[in-house]
Amino acid sequence: MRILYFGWVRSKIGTGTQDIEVPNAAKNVRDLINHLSSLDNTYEQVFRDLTVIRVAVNQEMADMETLIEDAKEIALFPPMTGG
Amino acid sequence: MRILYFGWVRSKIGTGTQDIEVPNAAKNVRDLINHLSSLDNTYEQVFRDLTVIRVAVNQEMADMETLIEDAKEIALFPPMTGG
Amino acid sequence: MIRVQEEDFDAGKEIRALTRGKKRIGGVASFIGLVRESTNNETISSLTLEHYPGMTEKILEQIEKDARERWSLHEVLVIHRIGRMEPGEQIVLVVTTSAHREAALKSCQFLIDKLKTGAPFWKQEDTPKGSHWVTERPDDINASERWDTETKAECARFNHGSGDLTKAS
Amino acid sequence: MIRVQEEDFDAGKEIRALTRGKKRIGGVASFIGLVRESTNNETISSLTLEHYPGMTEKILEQIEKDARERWSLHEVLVIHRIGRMEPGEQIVLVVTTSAHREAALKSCQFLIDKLKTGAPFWKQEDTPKGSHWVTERPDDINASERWDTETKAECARFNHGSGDLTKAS
Repeated sequence: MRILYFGWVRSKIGTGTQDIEVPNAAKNVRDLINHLSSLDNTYEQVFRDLTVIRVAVNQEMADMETLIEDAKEIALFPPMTGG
Repeated sequence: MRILYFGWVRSKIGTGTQDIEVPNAAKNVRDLINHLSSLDNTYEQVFRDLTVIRVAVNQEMADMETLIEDAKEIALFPPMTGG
Repeated sequence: MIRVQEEDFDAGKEIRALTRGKKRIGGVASFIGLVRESTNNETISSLTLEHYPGMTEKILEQIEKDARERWSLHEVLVIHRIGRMEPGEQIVLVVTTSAHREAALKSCQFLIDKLKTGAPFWKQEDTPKGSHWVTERPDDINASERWDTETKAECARFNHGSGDLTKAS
Repeated sequence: MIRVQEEDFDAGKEIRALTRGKKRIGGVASFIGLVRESTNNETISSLTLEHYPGMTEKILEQIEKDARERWSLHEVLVIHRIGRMEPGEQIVLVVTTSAHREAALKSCQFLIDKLKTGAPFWKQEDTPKGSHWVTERPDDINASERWDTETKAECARFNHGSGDLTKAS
């Protein structure tokens, strides 16, 4: 599965794109994030406070409970600051 | 005293500027208009309905009761339609 | 800044001149009014605008002053054309600038709302059936009056960066 | 129309292209966002904007669609720049056009309010003390959310000329 990072999430993780094998047990975004946090201390730090993390699944805004079964692309990022 | 007309008031009266001798008894704008209306049938028609007439005395918005003693310039016109 | 003129204007050029080198401006709002080809299902062949020279400038300056009392603004520009114009031509330009967008956008709307019924301009429309003077629209009166009932405290809510502005030279 | 680009834009040229020959447009509202030289008393040497290619365009198109459901609009243009910009440079342009000014001005504000916190852009500021990511402003969240509590009936009040628009080709 393709995971994208933007903003300070990207800065801290050190890359904007990763292709990751997601375990079958990871049903929703929260499960995916828990899986990432279990892999590496950096993820654990970035995703410690999920209130500052926004998520898009297949380029549509989603939340931690959104199912990821049909996801091709999941993006994790801070609140948006355009304009 | 210089009297200015704009919009349809000017069109109907047929001129945009008049220098007029105002009788001493004319204290306010209403008196001035009554004086004009007494002079000529055209004025009488133009000023029959004063709800559609706006007035400026010395280039400041005024009303029918505004005193005209110190007036150099009085303008009579319909509601403004700028922009 | 107020300008009443017969000539057309270039909104982009005016905005550039107004903001050039002013690096404290974060938002530029503008409004351009155009002559439409029809109103109330009637074809307009041209529009002629007359005004009250001298008073027009005074009134527009007062409206700009009122806007500056309500919002923290940097540059303000109002250009109002007079004379004969055809459909598609520009009639009026209002540009407001501020540190933040809310003050710029609100004050832009304030200025155009106020000058519609409060500045001494009169429009005459030429149609295939003849010419007539435009009457004031109740919506325009309402749009102007709503600003008088809105308290200044309400405006102050949108009024960011006033501290910055005070320090401006 | 939505454009996301690195290049600067010419607001006047864009407005002219958008309105040329469209003689049913009576009002053009626009907003330009600029890079300020300082925020929160901190000097900004440059701003870098990153975005989510693909999703950005989808979101902006949806915001335009939402605006068109609320107001009767003719042309709509949003240009959002990405990459590195210096103080005084233009970041974003929003242009809305309608038969009447109220729809143009309101929808312009709606579009800029919505894209501030709803479109996938992220700003990084470079200052003499180093770089940092910009955090979202509570005022921006409020400005976006007020549109959701405002009913569409409220918007319809400002929504003139919809009859005309239906007849447009």
